Amino acid sequence: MTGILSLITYAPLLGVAAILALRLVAPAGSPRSAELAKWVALVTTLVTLALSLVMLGQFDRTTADFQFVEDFAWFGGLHYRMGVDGISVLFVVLTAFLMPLCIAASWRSIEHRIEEYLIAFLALETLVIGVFCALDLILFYLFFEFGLAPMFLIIGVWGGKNRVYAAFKFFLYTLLGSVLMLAAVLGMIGITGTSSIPELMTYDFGQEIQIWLWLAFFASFAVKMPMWPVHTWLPDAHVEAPTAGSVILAGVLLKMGGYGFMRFSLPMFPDASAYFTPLVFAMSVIAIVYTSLVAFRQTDIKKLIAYSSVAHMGFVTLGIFSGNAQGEQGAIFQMVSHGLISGALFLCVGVVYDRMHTREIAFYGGLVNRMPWYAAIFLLFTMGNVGLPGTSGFVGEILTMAGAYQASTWAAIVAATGVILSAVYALSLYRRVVFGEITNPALAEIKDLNWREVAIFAPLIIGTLYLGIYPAAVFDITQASVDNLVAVYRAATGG
Amino acid sequence: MNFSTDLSLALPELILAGGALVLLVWGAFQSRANMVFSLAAVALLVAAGAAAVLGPMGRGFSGGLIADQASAFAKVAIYAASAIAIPLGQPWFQRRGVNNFEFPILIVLAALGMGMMASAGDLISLYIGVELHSLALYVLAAIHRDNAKASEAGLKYFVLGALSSGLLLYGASLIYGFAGSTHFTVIAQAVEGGANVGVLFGLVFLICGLAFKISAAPFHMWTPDVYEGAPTPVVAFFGAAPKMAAMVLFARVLAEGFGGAAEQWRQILIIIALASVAVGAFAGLAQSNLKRLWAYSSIANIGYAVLGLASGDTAGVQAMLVFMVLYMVDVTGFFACLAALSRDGRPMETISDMAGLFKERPGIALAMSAFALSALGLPPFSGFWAKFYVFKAAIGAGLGVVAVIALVGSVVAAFYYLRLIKVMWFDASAGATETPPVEARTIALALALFTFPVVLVALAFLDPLAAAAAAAFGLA
Amino acid sequence: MALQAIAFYLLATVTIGSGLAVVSVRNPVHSVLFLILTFFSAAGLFLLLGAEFLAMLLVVVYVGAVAVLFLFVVMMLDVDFGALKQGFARYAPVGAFVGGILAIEMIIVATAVARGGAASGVREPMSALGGLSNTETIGRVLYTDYVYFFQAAGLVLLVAMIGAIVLTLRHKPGVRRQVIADQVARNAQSGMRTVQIKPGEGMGE
Amino acid sequence: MTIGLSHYLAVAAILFTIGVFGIFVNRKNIIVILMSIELILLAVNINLVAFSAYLHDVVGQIFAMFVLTVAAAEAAVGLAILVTFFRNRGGIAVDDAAVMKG
Amino acid sequence: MTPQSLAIILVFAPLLGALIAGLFGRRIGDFASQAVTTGLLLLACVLSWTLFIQWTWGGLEAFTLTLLPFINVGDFQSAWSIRIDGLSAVMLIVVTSVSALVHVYSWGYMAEDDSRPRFFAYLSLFTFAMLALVTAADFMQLFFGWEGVGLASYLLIGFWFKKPTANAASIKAFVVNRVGDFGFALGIITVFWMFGTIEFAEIFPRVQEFASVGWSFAGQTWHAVDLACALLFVGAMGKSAQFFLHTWLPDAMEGPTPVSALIHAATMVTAGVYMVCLLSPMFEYAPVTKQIVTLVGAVTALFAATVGLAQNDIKRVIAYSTCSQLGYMFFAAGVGAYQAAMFHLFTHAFFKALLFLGAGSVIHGMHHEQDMRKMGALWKLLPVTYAVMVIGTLAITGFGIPDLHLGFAGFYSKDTIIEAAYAAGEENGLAYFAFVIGILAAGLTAYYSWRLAFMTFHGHAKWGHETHDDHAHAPAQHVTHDEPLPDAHDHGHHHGHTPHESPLVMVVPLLLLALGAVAAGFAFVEHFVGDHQAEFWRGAIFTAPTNHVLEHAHHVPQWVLYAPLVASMLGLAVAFYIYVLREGLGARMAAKEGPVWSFLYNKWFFDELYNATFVRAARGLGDLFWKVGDQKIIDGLGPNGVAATSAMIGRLTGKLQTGFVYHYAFVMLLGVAGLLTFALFFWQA
Repeated sequence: MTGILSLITYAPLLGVAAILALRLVAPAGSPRSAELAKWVALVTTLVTLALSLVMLGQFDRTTADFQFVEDFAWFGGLHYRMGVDGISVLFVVLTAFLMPLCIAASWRSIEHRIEEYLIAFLALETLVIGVFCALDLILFYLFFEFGLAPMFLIIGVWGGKNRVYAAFKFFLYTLLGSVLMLAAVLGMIGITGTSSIPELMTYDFGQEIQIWLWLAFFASFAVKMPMWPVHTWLPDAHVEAPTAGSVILAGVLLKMGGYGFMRFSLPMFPDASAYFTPLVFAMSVIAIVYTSLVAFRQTDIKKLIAYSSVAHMGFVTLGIFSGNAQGEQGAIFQMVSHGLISGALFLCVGVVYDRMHTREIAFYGGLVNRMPWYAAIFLLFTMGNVGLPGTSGFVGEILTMAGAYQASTWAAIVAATGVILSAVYALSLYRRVVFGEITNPALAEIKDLNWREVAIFAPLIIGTLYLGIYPAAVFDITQASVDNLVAVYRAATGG
Repeated sequence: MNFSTDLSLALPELILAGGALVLLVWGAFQSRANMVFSLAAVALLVAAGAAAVLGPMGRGFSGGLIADQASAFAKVAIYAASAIAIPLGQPWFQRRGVNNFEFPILIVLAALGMGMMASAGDLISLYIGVELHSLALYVLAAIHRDNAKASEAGLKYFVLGALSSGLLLYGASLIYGFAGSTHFTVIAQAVEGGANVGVLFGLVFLICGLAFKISAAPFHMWTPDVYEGAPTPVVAFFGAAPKMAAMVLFARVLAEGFGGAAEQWRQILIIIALASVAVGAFAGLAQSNLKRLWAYSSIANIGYAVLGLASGDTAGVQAMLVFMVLYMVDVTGFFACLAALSRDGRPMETISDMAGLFKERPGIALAMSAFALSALGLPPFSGFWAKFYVFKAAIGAGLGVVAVIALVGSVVAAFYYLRLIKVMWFDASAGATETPPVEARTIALALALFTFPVVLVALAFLDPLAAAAAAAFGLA
Repeated sequence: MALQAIAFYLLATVTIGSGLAVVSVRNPVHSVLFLILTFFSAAGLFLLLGAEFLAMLLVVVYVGAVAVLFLFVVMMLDVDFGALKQGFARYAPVGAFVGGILAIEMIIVATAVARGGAASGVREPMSALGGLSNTETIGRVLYTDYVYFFQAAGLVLLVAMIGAIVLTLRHKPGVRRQVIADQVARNAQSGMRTVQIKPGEGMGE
Repeated sequence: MTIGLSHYLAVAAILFTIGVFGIFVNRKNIIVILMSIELILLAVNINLVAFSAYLHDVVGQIFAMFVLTVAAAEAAVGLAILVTFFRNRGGIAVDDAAVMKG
Repeated sequence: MTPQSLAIILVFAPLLGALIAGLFGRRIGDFASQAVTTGLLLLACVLSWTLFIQWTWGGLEAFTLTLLPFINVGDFQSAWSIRIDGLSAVMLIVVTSVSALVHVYSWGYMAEDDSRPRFFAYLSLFTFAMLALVTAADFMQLFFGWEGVGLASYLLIGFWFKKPTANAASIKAFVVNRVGDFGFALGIITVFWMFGTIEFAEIFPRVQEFASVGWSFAGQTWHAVDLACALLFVGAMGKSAQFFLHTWLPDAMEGPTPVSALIHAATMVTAGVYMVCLLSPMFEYAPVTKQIVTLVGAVTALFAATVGLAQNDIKRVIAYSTCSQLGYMFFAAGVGAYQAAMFHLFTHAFFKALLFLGAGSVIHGMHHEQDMRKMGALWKLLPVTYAVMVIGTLAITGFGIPDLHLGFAGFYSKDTIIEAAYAAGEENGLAYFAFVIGILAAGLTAYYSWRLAFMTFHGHAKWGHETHDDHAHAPAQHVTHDEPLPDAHDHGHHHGHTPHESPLVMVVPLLLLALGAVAAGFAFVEHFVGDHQAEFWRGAIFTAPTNHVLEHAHHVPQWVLYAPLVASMLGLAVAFYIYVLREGLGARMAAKEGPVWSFLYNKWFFDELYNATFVRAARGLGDLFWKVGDQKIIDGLGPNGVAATSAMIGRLTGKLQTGFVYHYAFVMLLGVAGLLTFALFFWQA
């Protein structure tokens, strides 16, 4: 099956080529061309999903080794090296899973420059999958960084009123973080003479240098996560991005940060990770409490969900740096679950935004009267967001708290308050939007979900509940890799 | 070494000199200037080919002329870049009713000067090369002579260039006096094991003079004004080949002549590099004219190239060479785009002119975006690889902190590249543009394709070539 | 020695003094004249150093060509000199300060460190080598080792020429020019026209 | 009081400084700037010739010759540019040459 | 059928019902939805009784059925499973019986509601979650059920989503429960790291190892088991509405009355008690926590009873009484009489459900009037309801003759608790305190319970002529008793009509529950707390070798046996005096608005206190973090500040670029001079 990773990674680019080729059939920008382009994009993403599922089927769960490895010498000592282990394979599948939904969610809501929009999304898929597959530092950086461009366009071209500010903030914030990472990457290559991630994972850096390298990587991943206090780009980006952009941003792009911590920070700089754990814990728990409280006060639905994302990512970092199996597994699970739930929540916002073109909470109220199915689905994901057992949101939270508890009971205690606060903001949002009488006459004729929207939500609902009830499906895949990660980390830190 | 072998080392330059003379006579006595343009470009390409084929051959004219891997590498790049400038300029000048056959000839002569710079083995050949290309550039800057801005640009460039020549010369004289020779190899012996302060003093002057040529801060002040005033195709030429020549010369002087004083000049280069990056990044923020903007961008980029040099080892020089080649593509491509664009008979030069360009001219807008992203250093565009090499070398040489500062500078600069992209992609169109000349469009698109994805393949060839070239300088 | 010293100081003083005058007098014509004086005295310094060929070159090239060119341009441009040279004093202090620092630094280095350089220990300047005259020595080296650059210097001059022409030469439309080839090529057929004039109509022109 | 190398170097240094000074103190006349440049080059030449003499090495003088040549060429080009400038602007005041800035 | 398959069917039957009614309710119609859910629940009820009978008399062995792995991370192993033992068997019958009856009752009560499928789906969903809770074999599933019932409770409290008070109450319930879960979750995690497992069966045998071990938590060292139990108990406090975390329960009465009966009286709120009893092997080694449990239980018992004295809303009175009864159960558990706690839980389920459903019947009959001050003299019009309410009241007041060992259900269970407290009080001051409170609260219970009965059924009818102008009354009162059913306006036309008895479908469950309220105590006292208790529980409840409370409870002095009876008789007498003999006295006392009355009427001002502290703090901090923290500080100093500074530097640099050539030259010279100076200073050394 060698080569399947590249196939999955670049399959979306074939879609791009196909969309470009549509000019031969219909003039660019014509309704016919747009319609065809949508189908092309949808089929492409579905094919990618199918391929990724095939790969998942072939994936050997019993080993922590990288699989489906491809390795070609490039230039300057660099290699084109791809491969997945139990951790990254999940994110590949998650990305492939969310992408068709994004395309479908944009079916009617994007009205201009549709072909370009789809191209941006397909390119983004390639880049995101590439990030999770890359086994060479530079290749990783390539995908990691290039992903900014399509997202910048998605926010900037198809975004809301304040889109330029948001796009710039997103781009520059993350760029600042990642140039520091670049410095560290180059330093590592300089020290070790290799850019192979598997080799670097076993390389023993000196303690002093680890601190610096760790900090540089941290700068990048912390922004990407985002962690408090470098989180402020996220609400802006989410608010301005089109629905599908938010979905992919929350669903996948944020995960790059967590993935980075697990792939780089812990195995490569274990001493520094241990050294900085208190800092990360502090930032994480502050994120949980602080952003939850901020979320509580929001008047914009998307902003509220965006802030709640920050809080949830706080659990992820907490889990990752607890350095035990519970924490790591919890963090991975939390990321996957958040990908589904927050993605779905943004889709929920998109549903009403498409109809009313506002995201003000105060505008809504009483939607359940006209949209019972919508209310039910929104409730499910609100509960997932709250971390109700039975939804996938719960498993990650409890495991990350459990993991953090071992490292610091204080962290676990403060994080646990997030359990209360998430209920406060999520339920108050739900109440203000869905419950009550319809008082706004504009809502009097609002329509419930159509078949397309239901079809988009269905996989997410199934995923959320399935993983909530049978999270072992994920743990089985990740177990070998996580155990290995924990073992290496423990051995290195003497814990 | 006899005279004929010495002369054969200079074959590419001889081709150019002969070509220039022939074309000059031809141009003066017949009216079809177009042929001169084409033939000049051909001559440059032939020279580039000769440089590539001949490769390293040794030293001639008692060491004043060096033909080695490095000079061959640089010459190919320089001549090729110069060749591109000619077809870029032809339609531009034609549209403006100026059809000077001197333009290609001056470019050829400038290229010749640059070739000499790349081959310079002593201070005299250095000076002659520098002056030959500088004088041609002064004239080129002002060649659109009925344009007030162009003549102002030429004047400023000339005055400051002459001052910098003075500085360079003064440094050269001190070095000559205190080291006893103008030959780099002899100077190197004098410097070996602790340089005389007089020599170092001269070195500082020399560096200042050369820093002007590459427009590194604080000797960059001419750059924005000249870029703005000079005709766009000329700027495309300014931005690329002369910088390469000066950088190679810079590397040559420092490596061959002052290898023993590396500790000292590295410090100066670091200062210059950081100053350039800072000036380029910050001052660019306030610009609305794209040519000025790109001038600041080039200042910042030169800062990175100098940083590569400041590493003071072969990897650093290699990085600098790769950087310069990739940067040349970028800057030529960008100005090719600018040269291609006009609206209602006016050149489109401000950022707001570019509003909605993606709708009007998707091809050129895409190309321009590629150049902007490349200059920004976004992977996988060529600009990223350029920075990749430089920072790898810098960090490898222990300049981690410097590299980080420079990288942060690149984030600041990212803002103005993004602004350009934003204007092209997000904003409403500012009206239809005129059909771009086919030459400019072709060059722009081809170079854009080079920035991505061709670069990913090209680097596999560029990397060993640059490595070999860098090794010729004999640094550690 | 004393004579040489006196000559040096005299020439040095004149050089520096007139150099200062070049940049400070009001009238550019005067500036040019002071520039010529500077060159003359510098040529004297060259003579003191035994570089008689260069001394001559300086006078011929500079005074004969460059300075005259300056003078020509100054005259040609017809500038209102009364309006010029304002604001000199305002910027002089700052300029003098920086210039002063520069000068002091250079002199410190030049004087204090001259002893450590390659030329240290040599008490006497020497112009002729191996019994050859200064000019001959120069010629021998210039046309062998430096012939390539000598030719290149010719190209520099060529560039200057092209530059001067391309920037300043104007073909004024409407100005009649002598075209010798046309004159030579003129013959009876082309130079003469036979016209039949009908009575009462004239030439019709 | 023998006249040594350093004396010549000092003269050159002072002349150089005067030239530099002339460039940025002058406000009104570009021609004077061009002349200042000639002063700088002259200073360099003095340096070169002095070194050449004290090194007993003729290369310095050859260098100086090249400098002279180039200086002449520079003067020609500089004045040509000045003329075009004058034609465009009708003046040669230094302050006129500030259309482009920022 | 094997007990295993019985268990599976009985647990999943309600889920199936919930899914059918929830997903397809609109398609299959109201009747089908009701029929399916109710039918499946009746099935579950029958099956659980089967299991219970097998357990009690058939010698069924305890077993745990593992269905599917849930969370399997390292030692953190949890599985979806069904654990059947004495405790769960008891809970199964309580849950399914009450739930089944409530389902049936709701046919009548909710007959006029137009989203009945949703209602029945919620009820069934709740039942499933509750069953998952009681059959959990590890902490994760326990937590799943725990939160699942919370969700169902949230949904059902907010069932009438158009009513703002209902929405507020539902969120309050969820959030306050989450506060409890905060402790619960931490407790679970503590247990996990302490024992390396979260499975009960693996933990319980090893508790003793940690009996005297220290455990570091939050920067302090604690007694390990005490800490774990205390944290877990916080969860129990939240779920069972104990003092400090009780505020949600009265508000939860915004939900339909059958919900109150099922969730907020009989089953969900007793989950906390159930948990403490289930974890008796741990609590037995947590002496300090047991004291805390005792104290909290006792204080709640008294507090809720006092508040109950002054309430006018019929459901709120019963809600506070629930709260108070839960307090009894907790202090029973706290003094070590887990069996007594479970027994009271069992009997309480019957009589409290009865009271609620009876109240529901009254409300239904009164056209959704809940204010007792507008009732009166209903006994003739609602005879059956009256009868069952009296039975319920007798049961809750624990009426019975000690010497004959004969009484209503509450008599057996409550008196056992009081006796156990007394017995434990010999060694334990706090237990004695609990005992005193128990007596006191028994009196208060009797007073407010009978007050309810008298105000509702006796005296003059205050409905009819007054109902029309009730809009003139204080609006604050108005909202609480105005259940805006979708068809409320229909009732508006009937306002003048006479109250009526409820339909058969509501009456039958009442009668069945009344049967339970009468007989449950008598029938099971021997099994739960009597001589057969050990063989009944068969290890499901663990008592330390030193714990002989239950034995001692059977040998208390005579006065202790009679004290509760006397207290409750006193309460009855006072209530009779105030509300029957001197009818109107109560209203006049209330009208004076004395400090004591205000204090009680306003529920000790807990809501006000929490609003002033937690709610306002959350809002204030949220705004502070958002507007100051994020916007001013982080964005202001961070991205926006840096951007502004950069732009300023850019403009300044641009200004340096004056366009004047001499400035440029000057800058160059400065550069040269600077570098030369640098060279002189740094290289010279």
